[in-house]
Amino acid sequence: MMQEIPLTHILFVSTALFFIGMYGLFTRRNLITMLMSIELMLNSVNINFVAFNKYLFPDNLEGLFFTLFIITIAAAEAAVAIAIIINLYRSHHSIDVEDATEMKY
Amino acid sequence: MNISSILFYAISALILGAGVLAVTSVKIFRAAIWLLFSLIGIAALYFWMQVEFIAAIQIVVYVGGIVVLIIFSIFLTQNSGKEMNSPTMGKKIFSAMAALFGIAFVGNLIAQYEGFAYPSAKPFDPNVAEIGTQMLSTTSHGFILPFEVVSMLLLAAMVGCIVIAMRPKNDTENISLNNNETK
Amino acid sequence: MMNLTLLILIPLLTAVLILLAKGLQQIRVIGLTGAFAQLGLTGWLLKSFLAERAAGNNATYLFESNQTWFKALNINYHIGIDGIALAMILLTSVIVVAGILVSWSMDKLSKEYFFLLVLLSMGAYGFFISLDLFTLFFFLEVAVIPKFLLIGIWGSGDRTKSAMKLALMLMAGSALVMVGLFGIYYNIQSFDIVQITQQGIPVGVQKFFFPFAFLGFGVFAALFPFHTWVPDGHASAPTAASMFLAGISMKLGGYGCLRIAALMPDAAHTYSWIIILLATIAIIYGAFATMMQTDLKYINAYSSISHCGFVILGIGMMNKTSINGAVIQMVSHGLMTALFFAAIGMIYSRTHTRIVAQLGGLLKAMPFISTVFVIAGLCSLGLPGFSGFVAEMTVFMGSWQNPDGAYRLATVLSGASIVVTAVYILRATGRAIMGPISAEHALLADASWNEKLAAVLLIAGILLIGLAPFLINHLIMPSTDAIMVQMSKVIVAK
Amino acid sequence: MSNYLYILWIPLLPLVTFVLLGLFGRKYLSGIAGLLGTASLFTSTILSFVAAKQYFFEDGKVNGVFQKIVALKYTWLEFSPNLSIDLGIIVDPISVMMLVVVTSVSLMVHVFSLGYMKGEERFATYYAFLSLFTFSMLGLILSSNIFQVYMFWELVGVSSFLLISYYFNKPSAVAASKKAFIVTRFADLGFLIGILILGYYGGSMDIGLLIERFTSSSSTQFISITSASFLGASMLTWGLTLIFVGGAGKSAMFPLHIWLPDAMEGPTPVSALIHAATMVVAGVYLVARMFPVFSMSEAALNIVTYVGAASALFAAIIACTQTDIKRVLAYSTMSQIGYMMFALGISKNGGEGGLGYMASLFHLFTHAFFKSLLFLGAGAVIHMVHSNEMKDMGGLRKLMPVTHIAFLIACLAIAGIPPFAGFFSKEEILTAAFHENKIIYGIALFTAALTSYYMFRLYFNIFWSKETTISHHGEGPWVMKLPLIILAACAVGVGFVPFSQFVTADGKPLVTHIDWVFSIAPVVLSVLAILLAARFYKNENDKSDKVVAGFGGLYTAAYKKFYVDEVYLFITKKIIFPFIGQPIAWADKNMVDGFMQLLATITAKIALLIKGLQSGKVQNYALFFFGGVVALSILFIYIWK
Amino acid sequence: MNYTILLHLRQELMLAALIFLLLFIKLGKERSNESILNFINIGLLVNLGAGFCCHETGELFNGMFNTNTIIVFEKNLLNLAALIISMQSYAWLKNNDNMIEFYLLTFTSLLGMFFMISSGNLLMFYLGLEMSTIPLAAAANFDLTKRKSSEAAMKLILSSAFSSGILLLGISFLYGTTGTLNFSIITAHINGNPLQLFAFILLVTGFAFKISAVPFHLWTADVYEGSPVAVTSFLSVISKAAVLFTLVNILYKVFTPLAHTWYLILVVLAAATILIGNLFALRQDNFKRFLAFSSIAQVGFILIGISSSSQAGTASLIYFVLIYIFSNLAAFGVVSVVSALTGKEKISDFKGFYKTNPMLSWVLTIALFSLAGVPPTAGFFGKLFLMMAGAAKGNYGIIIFAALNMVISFYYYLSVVKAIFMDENPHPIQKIAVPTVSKIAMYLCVIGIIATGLLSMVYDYIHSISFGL
Repeated sequence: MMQEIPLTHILFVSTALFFIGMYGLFTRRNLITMLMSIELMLNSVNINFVAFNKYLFPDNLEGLFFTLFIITIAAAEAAVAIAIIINLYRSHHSIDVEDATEMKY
Repeated sequence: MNISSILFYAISALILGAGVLAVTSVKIFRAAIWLLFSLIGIAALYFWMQVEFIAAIQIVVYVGGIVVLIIFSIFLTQNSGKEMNSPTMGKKIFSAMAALFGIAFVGNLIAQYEGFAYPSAKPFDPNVAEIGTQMLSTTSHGFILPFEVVSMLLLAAMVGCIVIAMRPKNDTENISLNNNETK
Repeated sequence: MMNLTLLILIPLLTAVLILLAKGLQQIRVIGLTGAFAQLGLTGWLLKSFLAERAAGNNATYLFESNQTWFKALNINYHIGIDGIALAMILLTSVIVVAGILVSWSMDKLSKEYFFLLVLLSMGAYGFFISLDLFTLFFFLEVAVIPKFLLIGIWGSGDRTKSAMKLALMLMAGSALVMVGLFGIYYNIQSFDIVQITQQGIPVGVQKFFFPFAFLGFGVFAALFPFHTWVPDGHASAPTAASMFLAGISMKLGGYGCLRIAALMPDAAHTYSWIIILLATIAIIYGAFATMMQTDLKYINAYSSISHCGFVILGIGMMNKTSINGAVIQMVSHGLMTALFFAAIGMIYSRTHTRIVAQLGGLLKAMPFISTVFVIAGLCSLGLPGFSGFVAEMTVFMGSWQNPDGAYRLATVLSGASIVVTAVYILRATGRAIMGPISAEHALLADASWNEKLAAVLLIAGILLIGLAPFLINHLIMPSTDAIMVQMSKVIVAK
Repeated sequence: MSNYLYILWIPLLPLVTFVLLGLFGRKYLSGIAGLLGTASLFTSTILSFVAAKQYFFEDGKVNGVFQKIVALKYTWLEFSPNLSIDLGIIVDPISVMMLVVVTSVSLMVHVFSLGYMKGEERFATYYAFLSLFTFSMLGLILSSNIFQVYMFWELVGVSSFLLISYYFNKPSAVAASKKAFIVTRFADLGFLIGILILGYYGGSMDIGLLIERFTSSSSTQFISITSASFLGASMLTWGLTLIFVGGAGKSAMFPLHIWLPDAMEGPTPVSALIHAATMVVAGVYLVARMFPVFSMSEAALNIVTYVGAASALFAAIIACTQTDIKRVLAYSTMSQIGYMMFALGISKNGGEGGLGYMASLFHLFTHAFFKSLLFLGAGAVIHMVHSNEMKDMGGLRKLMPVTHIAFLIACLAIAGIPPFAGFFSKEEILTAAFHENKIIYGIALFTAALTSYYMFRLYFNIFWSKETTISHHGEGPWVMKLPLIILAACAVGVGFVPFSQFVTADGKPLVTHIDWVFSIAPVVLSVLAILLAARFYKNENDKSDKVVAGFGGLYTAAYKKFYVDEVYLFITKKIIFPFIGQPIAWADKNMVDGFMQLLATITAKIALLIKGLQSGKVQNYALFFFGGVVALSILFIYIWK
Repeated sequence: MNYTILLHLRQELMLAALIFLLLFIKLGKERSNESILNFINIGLLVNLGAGFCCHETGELFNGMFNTNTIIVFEKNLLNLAALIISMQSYAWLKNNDNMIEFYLLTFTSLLGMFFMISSGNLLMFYLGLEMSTIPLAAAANFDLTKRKSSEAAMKLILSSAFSSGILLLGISFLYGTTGTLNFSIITAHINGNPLQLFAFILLVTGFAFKISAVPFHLWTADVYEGSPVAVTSFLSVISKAAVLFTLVNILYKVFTPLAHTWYLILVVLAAATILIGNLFALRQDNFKRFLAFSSIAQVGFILIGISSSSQAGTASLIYFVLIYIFSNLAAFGVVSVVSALTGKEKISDFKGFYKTNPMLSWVLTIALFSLAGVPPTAGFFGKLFLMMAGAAKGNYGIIIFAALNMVISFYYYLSVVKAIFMDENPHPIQKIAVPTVSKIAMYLCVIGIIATGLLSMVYDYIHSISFGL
């Protein structure tokens, strides 16, 4: 049934999502929202993997497993990131990325 | 155009629409909620692709885990109703252009690639049992090694989070001492 | 048979012992002993070299020894000397002894000071005995950094800036050398000078890489316009470092240029007009710039640019006589300029000024030092009886053999520099050594034993070459013949 | 052919003296330095006379021709198989003659200095330098190789430098010595290039070989050097002219003469040695030495002639106006050397036409004695009055009878009054000039008259004029008087030496005779000039001032030495220093070094300029990251596929 | 059960065992930091020693894990570096409450690197990469109360998350166009169509980010500056080295069909990296920041070596990394001690350092000379061999460019030496009592710096086990 939707359409969606996430990363000044943007990017990649696996290489489940591991690592990454953000908030009393630019040049 | 297609486009619209709102909304809590919707949309897409296991994981980990974590941290660090500092207009436009360029660029590459036009005819049947077996298998297409490795990573991440997020003891003592002195 | 590695080991051992020593007295005694041991060794080397030659050993390089170093890259520790290298080694060992003698009372961080001096000399020895371009390059750079520290720590004036300028320019030079050497390596698959000479480098490769290697060494040899490290570097350096710098390390450049020209004769022939042009500019320009200097060290530094121009000129003219002249000029200039710097150092340590106008009549207070100064000056202006005459005349004579009008012009212009040399030497001498003496300088002491010994040693060298040039000619002639075999192939072919 | 190797000892003895006195003089030998120097030179002189006797009277002549004998040849520095500097000893008429002149005059000076320099602090050094000079000069004379000539030429220059600057704490002496050295060095550059030219085309540095090759018009060397030309003149002319430039520098020919008057700052005996008899005639000697080659180039000889004549006249005019007695003598020397030069210039190589050559060297020979006598006499006077200026002198004839007589003899000799030595040699020169070139003859005649005038102006000013105010304290020790007496005897006697029998261009004796009719004109002119000088200067009066006023500008110009010094000063101080030296020094500091600095500055500037890249904002980092991705993608997907 | 598994995995297993031991120690009763530190260092030493026995080629888990002589050697290098860092951080860790956690994190990171180097599959590669980064991001924040530390950690985690997003996109397209994650199969499916090229470029940028190649380097300086010195040295030496090893493995063995493309990419990146690294290093005053930019420039040189795609290229890379470990860690060691005991990290603070601390000054100077590539230090050989390897391609333009840049790099290295030896300072850093362990580590580094270059067998051995394209 889903064959009517070509693979490319799914890929377009994921690509769009990826760059939406990237846009968020570029523009959001709040660290947590930046993190959220990154999650969007990772999710778009997940879609890619699943779609490739399903459409092109159904012989084994490599793409699917990759997705699983990405999700796991994303969780770990998010956890560490949030811990760091919280710590940053303690010292800076702000989680605006523009406030954490002490080191430059 | 059948119902499946319509469903796909609807899901896609949800994912992208919620995604855009998640990265543009001026209130952080709303942004988190939009993110939640977007992630749910992705889960729906997985369902639509008939990879239910991944869809389930998506919901459990992302919706149930990460977004909750994010929301907690928002509560910890932020007045939820407050509007966030917005970036300069120039930056917005530039970033938007960059993103649009990226979409066009990558979309073009995808559209040009012939391989995507000819999907495999073989059936795709990722049942949970199969996934479970492969996950812990050492034979061909077994993922025991990554599984173990990722467990180590999770352990380390946990340790790291604890160390960082826990208020250092010395720090607290110092503060309380200071408080005593001021009294 | 003789193991040339000793030439590196003795300084190394000296350096280690200096690190272990305690107190200025021990350190300097060790340094001097090492330097004298090395001098003795080079003397013995000379003796055995001449004995070998007399016994009919006509190999280009004697005392060769070839050990694999980096096998995978075909880098070998290949050492051996010909007459030219031996002349340079002799020069180095004399200057090292003299340098250590004039630093006798260096009490600021003396351990480090003597250590670096010895390290620098080790680089020079290694450079001169290398027959492998990689080893050569290695030792070339070994000799750079001690200079930086010597000038920067113990120097005077704007020492850090001078040290930095010197180190950077020399490093830039060696970077160029490196590019040139890589070019050779990747077309011959070897760094071995002997092997490369046998195989010959393709002409296209020569033309591309010769400028790099030659200019790179040219920086060391103060080739115009890469000479600007010379004045500041020399002026800021402590006495012994100035002596080493002008007496040894500028010779590294000249020697390198010569080797490069011998390895790539086609390119050298093609570019010889540029080399000669630059050398002539250096000679004239250096001489006129010297004329305007007011500081004794600057005077000698600029005159070094002019004199080293003769080395390059001799190499650029590419005939046997001129190359002979270039080699003799290297030795001669090394001794002479070291002597000059020694004298200036002695004057400076007493009067605390090097400005010519603030000195005067020193001959009265310090006849020995003044005489040394005058002798150095006379040697510099090419007086017969001193080495400078022999060297410069040989270069002129060689250059003149090139019948091309432009080359003739270059020779005449370079010759004109001897007049300018006379002007600046006599101006400095007339002002600083002669004339009335100021009251505060009238009571200063003359040279101490170590200074006298250093000066006598250097003067002996100058006189030996100046009075008996056939000796050094005899030493280097077979080697220049070997170089000419390479070069004449090209010139005949053209 | 007999062995002349002992001649080697003639220069070597002074060298040994120099080394001994130079190394140990100050500390150990200061007491006997003078005696040591004199003794060694005495030996040399004896040897010279022995050599002269042997050469001229025993075995120098073969088949009626004096031979060029190379007594020693040692390859000292080999440039290439053909070209080398050989240290050699050449024995031929001029070298032997010069040996005698140099050793005798030097000996006289050595003896005289024993008295004159007594009590000097650097007495030993003085003798060391004197020995060095004598050595160099003798080496120059004996050179068989043209590069050897150049070497000793330079050594002569430096020893002259050392002697002139003997009073090193006198700034004027230092300046004079510098000037002498630099000017002659400049000329030596010409000499050097001349040598290079001749050596290149001649294929040798050996004087004998060069002469042999360049005098045979069929030799390949001669053809190649004459066929090669530069700026319209053949390389032969160029080479010889440049060699002559070297000679002109040492011999103080116009316009390279400016160092000579200043060089009088040196001790007076030194002037007698260097600036009268020996070094300054080296140029004449050089041209004579290379004369066969010179004779092959008309143009080069013409240059020699006219430069010589111009110098003779020019110097004589200036000499008339100077008030420093040593300067008068210096200009007189210059004038006399001009005589010798043009005599050479108008000569032919051998035969009757070679009279000029013979005359020139004869004049060199006689001049050496009376000019050194004049200088020593002047030295004695200066020793007495402690001044060089004429106005401080006068009436000294009673205080210094020996000096007075000797000086008078010398003046008569230089004025060419028979039977004094100068008469004979000058006569030969005038005869040669008369036959070859009337213009030169005119100049020579006029110069001869001027010579008599200024010499007697000097003589009267010193010994007559006003009465002395100086209290009597003797004429000096016998060591100062003896040389005066000997030299006076020579000034009288050497004119009778049958010079043309010994020294000629081609080695064949030349028969000459004095044409007494011809000599009337010059002698009468000289006598008239002497009388004029006597009228002006014998007693204190203001006649001379009136004449001076009559000459006006010319006098001032001559007094100011025709402003040649000023021209040189202008060229060096106003042109070379500010327009060559300073710009180069400036360019080195600001352009060449500045360029290196600029590279550093630009690098630092760029580094500063791009520091904004590292903005500290993590979003910008991501943007750059993305930019990098895009750039790489476009570059490698579409452009560099 | 086959014991070869244990053998092949011995380095990873030992490290994992150490991690668990530490966990137990943490959970157990309190012990003094010193004793634990000594225990850890001994453990690392044993681990290092274990690496040197029995090398053989093999693969496990169906090619997910490869091992061979050179991989074992590479891991040994990382072990060595870890040991040196651990010894040098003695002063800092001794009084640190979170010492054990620090080791837990760094060891996990090291373990991740091991898996990354050994990876035979994109998934393992990705996991290894993340595993080496995430714990370090946490460790970067270990100066918990310092503002700069948390800023650094934030920048590291966000940047690396972004970079891994890009990397994953690339991997996903690689997967999409080749149908496999397995390196041994991918090669056959590489055909260089635009999408694949794009995917490859994204993959390369992921690497470029980790090794801080320009323009993906911007995080480096800030993170190095803010992190504790131990973490900085870990980042600058170990994680960079590991990624470089992996990069060579992947480029040479997997993406062989694209050799020409990545050659050009590497050259472009190398040129930009050297230049920008140098230009920024010129102006730095913070020592760690300075070393960050200098290490960026060093990476540029390494890229030149890698671009040669020859055996000499690999050999010179590994050789250089070995030297780089010694030299950079010697420099960081001094900075670490000074920073831990005085809190001073500025280059200008080091003025007159020689007067008070001659030993440390010499160590630092020798290290800087080695970094600059001055003989007789090993850095000279390392840099020269890299460029010799690069020159073999015949691309002399980049060699000339690099040679000129070396001059700039001399300037800033010598500036530091100048500050130490030549500049006057009325208040120099006071005399520092260096802990014995750190001292040993420093001497080890200095010996390494001198010996690695002059003793040619080191290079010859590396060359003999290296591989080319």
